[in-house]
Amino acid sequence: MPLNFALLAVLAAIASGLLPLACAKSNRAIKLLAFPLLGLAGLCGIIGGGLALLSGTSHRLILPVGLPWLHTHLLLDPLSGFFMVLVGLVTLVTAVYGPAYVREYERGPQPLLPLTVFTGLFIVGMDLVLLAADAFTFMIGWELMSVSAYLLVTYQHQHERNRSAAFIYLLMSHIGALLILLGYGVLAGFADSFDFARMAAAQLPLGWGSAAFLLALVGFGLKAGLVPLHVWLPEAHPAAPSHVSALMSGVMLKVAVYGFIRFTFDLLGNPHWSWGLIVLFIGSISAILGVLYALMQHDLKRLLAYHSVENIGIIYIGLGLSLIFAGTGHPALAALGLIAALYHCLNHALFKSLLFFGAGVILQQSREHDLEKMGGLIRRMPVTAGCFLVGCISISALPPFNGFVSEWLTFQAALQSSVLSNNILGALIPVAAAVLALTGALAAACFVKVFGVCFLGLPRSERAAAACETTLGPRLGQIFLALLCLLFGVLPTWTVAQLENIARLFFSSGMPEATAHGWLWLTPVSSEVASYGAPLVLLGIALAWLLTWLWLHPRRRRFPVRIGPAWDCGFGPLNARMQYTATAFTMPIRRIFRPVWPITEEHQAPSAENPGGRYRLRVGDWAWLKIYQPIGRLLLGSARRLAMIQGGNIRAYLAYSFFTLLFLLLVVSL
Amino acid sequence: MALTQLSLAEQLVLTLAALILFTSFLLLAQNRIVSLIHTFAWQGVLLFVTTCLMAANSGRHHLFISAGLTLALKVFFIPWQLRRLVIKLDIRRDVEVVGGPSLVMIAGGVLVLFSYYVVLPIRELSFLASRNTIAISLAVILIGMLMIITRRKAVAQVIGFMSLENGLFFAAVVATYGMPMVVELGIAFDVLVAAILFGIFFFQLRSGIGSLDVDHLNRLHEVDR
Amino acid sequence: MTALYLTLLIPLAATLCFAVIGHWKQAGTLNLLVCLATFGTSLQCAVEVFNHGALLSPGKLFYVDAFNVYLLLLNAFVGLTTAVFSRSYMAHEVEIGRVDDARMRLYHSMYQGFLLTMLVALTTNNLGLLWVAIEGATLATVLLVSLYRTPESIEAGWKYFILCGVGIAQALFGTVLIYFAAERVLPGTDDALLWSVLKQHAGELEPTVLTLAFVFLLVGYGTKIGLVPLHNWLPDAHSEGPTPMSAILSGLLLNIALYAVVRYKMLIEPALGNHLPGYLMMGFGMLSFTVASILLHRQKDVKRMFSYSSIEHMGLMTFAFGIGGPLATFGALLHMIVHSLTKSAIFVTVGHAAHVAGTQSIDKIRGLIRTQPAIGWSLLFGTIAIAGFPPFGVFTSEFLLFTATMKSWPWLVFPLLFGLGVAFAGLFRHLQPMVFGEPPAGQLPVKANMLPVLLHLLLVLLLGIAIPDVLSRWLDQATIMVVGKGLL
Amino acid sequence: MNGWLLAIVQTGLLIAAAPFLAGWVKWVKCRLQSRQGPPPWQPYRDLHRLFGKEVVVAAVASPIFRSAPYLIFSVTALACSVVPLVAIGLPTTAIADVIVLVGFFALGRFFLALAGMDIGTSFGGMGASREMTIASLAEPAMLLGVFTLAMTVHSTNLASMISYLLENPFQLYPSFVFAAMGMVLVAVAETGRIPIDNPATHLELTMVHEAMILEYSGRHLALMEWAAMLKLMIYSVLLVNLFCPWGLVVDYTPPALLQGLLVVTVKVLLLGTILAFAETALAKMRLFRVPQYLALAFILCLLGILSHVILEVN
Repeated sequence: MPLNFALLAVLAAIASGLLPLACAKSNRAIKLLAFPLLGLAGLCGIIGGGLALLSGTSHRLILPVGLPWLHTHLLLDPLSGFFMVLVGLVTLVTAVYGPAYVREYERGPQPLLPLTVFTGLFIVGMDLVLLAADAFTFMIGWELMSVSAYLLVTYQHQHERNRSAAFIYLLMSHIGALLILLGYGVLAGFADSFDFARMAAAQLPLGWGSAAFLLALVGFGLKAGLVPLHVWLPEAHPAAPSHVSALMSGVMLKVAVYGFIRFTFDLLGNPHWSWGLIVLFIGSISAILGVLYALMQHDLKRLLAYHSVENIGIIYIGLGLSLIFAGTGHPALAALGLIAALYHCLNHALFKSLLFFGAGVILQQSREHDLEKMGGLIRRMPVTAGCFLVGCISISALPPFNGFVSEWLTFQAALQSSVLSNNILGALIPVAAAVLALTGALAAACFVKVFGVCFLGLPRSERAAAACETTLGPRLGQIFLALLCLLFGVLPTWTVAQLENIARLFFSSGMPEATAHGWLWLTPVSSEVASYGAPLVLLGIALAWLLTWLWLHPRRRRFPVRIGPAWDCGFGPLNARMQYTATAFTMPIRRIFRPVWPITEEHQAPSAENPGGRYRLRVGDWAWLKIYQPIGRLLLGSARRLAMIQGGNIRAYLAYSFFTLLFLLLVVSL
Repeated sequence: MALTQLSLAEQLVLTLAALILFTSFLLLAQNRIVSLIHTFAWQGVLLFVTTCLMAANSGRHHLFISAGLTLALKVFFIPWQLRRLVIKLDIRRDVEVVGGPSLVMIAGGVLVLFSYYVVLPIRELSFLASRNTIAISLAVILIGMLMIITRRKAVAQVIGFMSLENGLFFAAVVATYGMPMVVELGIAFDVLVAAILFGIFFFQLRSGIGSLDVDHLNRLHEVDR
Repeated sequence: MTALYLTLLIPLAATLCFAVIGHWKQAGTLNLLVCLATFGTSLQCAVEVFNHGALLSPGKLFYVDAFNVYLLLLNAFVGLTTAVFSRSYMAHEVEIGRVDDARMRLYHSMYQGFLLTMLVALTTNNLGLLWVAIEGATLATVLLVSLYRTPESIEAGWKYFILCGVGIAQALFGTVLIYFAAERVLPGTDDALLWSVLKQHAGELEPTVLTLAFVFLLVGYGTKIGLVPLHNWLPDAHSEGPTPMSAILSGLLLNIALYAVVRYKMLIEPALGNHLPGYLMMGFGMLSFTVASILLHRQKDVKRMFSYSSIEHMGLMTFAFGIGGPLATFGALLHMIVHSLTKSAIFVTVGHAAHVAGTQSIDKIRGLIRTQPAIGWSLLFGTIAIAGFPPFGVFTSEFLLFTATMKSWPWLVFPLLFGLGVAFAGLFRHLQPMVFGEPPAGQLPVKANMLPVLLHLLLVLLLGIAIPDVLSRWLDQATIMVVGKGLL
Repeated sequence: MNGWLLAIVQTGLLIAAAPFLAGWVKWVKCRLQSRQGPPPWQPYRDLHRLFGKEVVVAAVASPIFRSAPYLIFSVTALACSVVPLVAIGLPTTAIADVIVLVGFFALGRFFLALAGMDIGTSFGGMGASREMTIASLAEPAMLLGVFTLAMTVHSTNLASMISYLLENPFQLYPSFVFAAMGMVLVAVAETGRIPIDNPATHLELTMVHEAMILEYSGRHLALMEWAAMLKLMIYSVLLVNLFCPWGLVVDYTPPALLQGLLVVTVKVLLLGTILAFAETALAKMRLFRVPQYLALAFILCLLGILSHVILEVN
């Protein structure tokens, strides 16, 4: 039954992608066909995946397509069900949000059709990855997802920037896919089959297992955006239409995480603790560098993209902890780490897509993507601002919203490192936790910047001043996600109980104590060790607020609020240029962590012809400068040297043939 | 086995083999186009004689047809056509530049040795001459290629190519008493078409590039210049 | 049997006819009809082979088995779809005055002649005739390469002619050596070059001669396959000739040459008792694959670029056949199909694109999707397919090759990966600006028939999603023939 | 039920006493500087005055500006309910462990910074920027300090931590020394005291906290100020009760509770006196010296962890 829903989701997504081809002429028809079907796909995905997750059962199906000796195996178990729900949720919101959002593109130079077609196929690809139970199907889904995403990123291909972003994305994604394929190859070498069930049953020696693990780490990491494999992310996300960015950042990265979990926890099995240490290390690096780079961005979507790097880092910290505990024989704690990571997947999917949807509205309404030109939007688009605020609070890991819960669980997992007999690990894990804490605090700083500069204060440009609230669809979509953010923040116990079904797939035990004290209390290890009563926190805040409000109510009547000009220490009338800019806001942090970024600053003192003076700041990316550019240069250089063999002289060509012949004759007669 | 134990016909074949190799060297050394064409024609004659000899000796009469084709194509038609073209394109006097004549000759000698070395492992079964004649024909082929590589004129390249084919024919005739008839005919047809195409190309080269010097064919390349 | 003869006779007759009437206005349509007839008969032929097993003609001159019949069908099919394209393409060329009547006669005649030689090469049982046919294919196309009589095209034609001529002469020497070896086993018969006979006596042939012969055959036919460092003619010839020619050169001729090498490998490897031919093929294949994928980055001419992609893929197939084993062979056979379908589709599209832009220079082709979406998207999807993205069939075959390499030569997977990545980057960095972006002012759509492209890409898509049972059994039979062991 | 009642009373007590602590510190400081100084209950008067004043809100202010004081006060008040003042084992302490407590502060700070930026004055932005910078360094140091304790006592619940320490009263943990030093440094930074920030200053370029609330007036300002005092109170109570938990009561009998209250009052006032001493002795730092200061705190807490792992685990 759940599998039927999942298949229905795939079919609906296919239909959403392909049916509009039949009515390519009418934008109205395209929208009427594509988006409802997309919504149906999302809904079916949620139902199917949700049923599988809640019931904790696995469902298999073999379709008679694919290779002659390897038919398409499909599997819906709680793990894939969970990710199916994620995909479904964001897809559903996209279907609500999309029709109004794409109206902008109807006036643009590109036809609408490719956007809807590839959005549909993109969802198909992701669902297929989640459902695949053999490497061939998996790779088909995987690459379908990559290519559709590529075509979505290039949708507005009139801008050169978008094209190069898409190119980098697809290139890295392709290399990642090849590495993943290689990883599956290693597994298949021992299982003698590409069927996941056989792979999972095969036992690998540690050396080969580690090789496969590393291949998977890099392969999936390229897609997930781990540092230093993240460089495509901040390029591609701003280039795509916003609802696609939401899908890419919110769900596609999660599908990569899914792949990694499936590969490492399920197919490889028996993890070695050193793998966990590697994952923990890379996750920590990604988290901290992701947020630090995000802080320096002032293109809104680019900033959000770097935050995706950060959040993927956090997820990998959880996974790393889980691997370490699993490798040292603590299944309950391993389950805790895994659940923390999965919970963060859920949360990130919700709040990051919420933020991207919000960014899309801002972009559409103000036609600005530069933070420095926004400001004061809260007064003209209150709903979007409110939802965006919820997203900001969630991503900054503040209680009682959802981001906090998963980080809290990760902390709890990290703090259990004292059970490890290996003291070095015991010392390193708290450091990773400290990095996580630093990340969270910096993220909060970053989102104060984003929200403050974008929504508060005075508008910094004409366009920002002219922006207005969006239509019903996008508003509903955002409100829905914002509510979910709150809901999953307030009901962690229920959520964790469901996620335990996934942990039980891989570890002998779930977390027996976690939900033992009722839905109010989340006690991951035991109630003595740590507890968090999320509903009570919300209740407490509300109660305190209410009491304060009631207490001050009489005074409010006596002294009504008087509206006046801003005081500003008496400096006289405010104007928008007096405000702190995004660049200025992060200046202290820039000074503190100076070597982290390659920064070029241009100062121009005020002069007669340029009375305002000028300051310009460019923040690059070391990974790009130090890793990718040299590789590119090396490749082109070797191509230039190799091109000598095509020098144009026919006698040289004949000489190649001649000497090849002589060489081969010599070889065979030796 | 000593040479004296062989039959006269076999001795003759060996002698002809040596002569053909000699003409190959002549081709390599020759630096006037008309002389090249003449030498090539003489090589064709030697091939013709060899074929006839093999035909008479083995009693495979279809080899006579092959010999006739050789005579017609290699001795008469191709040299005649080349000569006609050379006169028509007025390149009779073009002195061929051979890249370091003595060096090329030495290279030719090395190639002969190499050919012998390469065929040495072949197990001897019946006819003694076959292995050695294969060595000779391989040498002729390799020298033909060397000639193509070292000549800058298109005409000389064609002659090198044709002489290379002579080596092939020689191998086919001497080692295996010719190919099956249908193949022989096919090959002859191909050679004929090739010869005509060469002629067409000379004109195209002259009109399109303005020269028959193959080193001027360098528009299509991928090097940064 | 009749079907087979008809398959050969129809193009032969057409070759002769078109030499006279090839410049007629309806010649393009006629050409299409002839190809359709050929396709029909070859289909009939395939059905016969499928139902009754291998066909041997009474004179033992022709032999059709599972291995070549699927290539036969492929040839006829690609010939047909390219003829569809050729019709509109050459009409446009006539319109803009690039070719005159005489050249149209030559073109149509040689189009059929080329198809004929390739069909002969595929179906012949006689290894000598195989050589004759492949040489004939060179001769048929050489004047087409220089059809436009520009200095570049003449240069390309000459290079093609000389390099392939010299190369193929070496293959003839290899054939002579095979004959020499066979003569000792089967003295005095004319059957000594017949594949069907030789195959039965493979074990008795003299190994040293066969080794030498294989070297010559590999260098000879390898020149035609476009193996590095024998490949230099290939980009030139592909880029300068008329595009339909490039499509069938890339889609068919290279395959036929590879087919010839594989036939010899089938014969020689069991006789030698070692894996030397396989190693040589693997070496050449890997070298070609790597070099071509790197050189893709430096291309400025769009057809030249895709011809390098052909070298890359031929290298891959050669490598796979070299590995041997059922999985790799199955993959390589499948790759032959998907590559020639995809590549000819790409060349067809590129031909239209060049008409739109008025040039083949990558720098000048811009914004195709905007100007003419059908061409732009086709080019994009063709390239996506050829770069090995699922769900297109190229992925399936590459997946198999990859798996096979993992199994037998794990470390060679890394150059393979490297090459695939680099080749992808090379293709896409050039492709993107061509299909995307703003078109230059005044760029107008052209009349284009995208049916062949659509058909090819749909077929490739189908092969990526599910290999039909018929085809997989067929490929399996061919695999059994090549390596003696099947997969299914 | 008893517990819930006690918890509410305790929370109320904490909220009510917070201004006194702030006043006390100020008074001691003035005495130390040989000034008369306002009496320790002066903050109550100030608050009362502010509550009785008209509220002026800038025309450009958004709802965030108006709701921030309520939210910040509520969150801080909720934080008060989590902290064990006189008794441990109260039901409210289970709502949140110490990590959540840090989260509460972060939430308050988030809105404080947003409120600072709302009007669009440069001071507000400046204050917000500085506050978030300092917090982003202080928070991990704080958590690292907490982790040190948590790893020793195997819990992050404040009640469990304290009761563990009460049960093992005379064990000397080297890691605690480091953690205590680090957390004191963090607490100073977080509560905006000298040498990080000066609660008394109104010199624009040196302000952090004050810069953010410049635009507030009337009851809004009162709530903001009160919340800041609460924060000081919470940190003080937390420090004294974590590192010298003696006197906290486990059984809820009135005499014991009274005794506990007395002890904790003395402890907190003592801490306030020390703070006043320190503030008198130290000068305010330049903003860009603060990272070094907080790095020191971070290193101390890290040393705490390492010494725990190396010296105390076996």
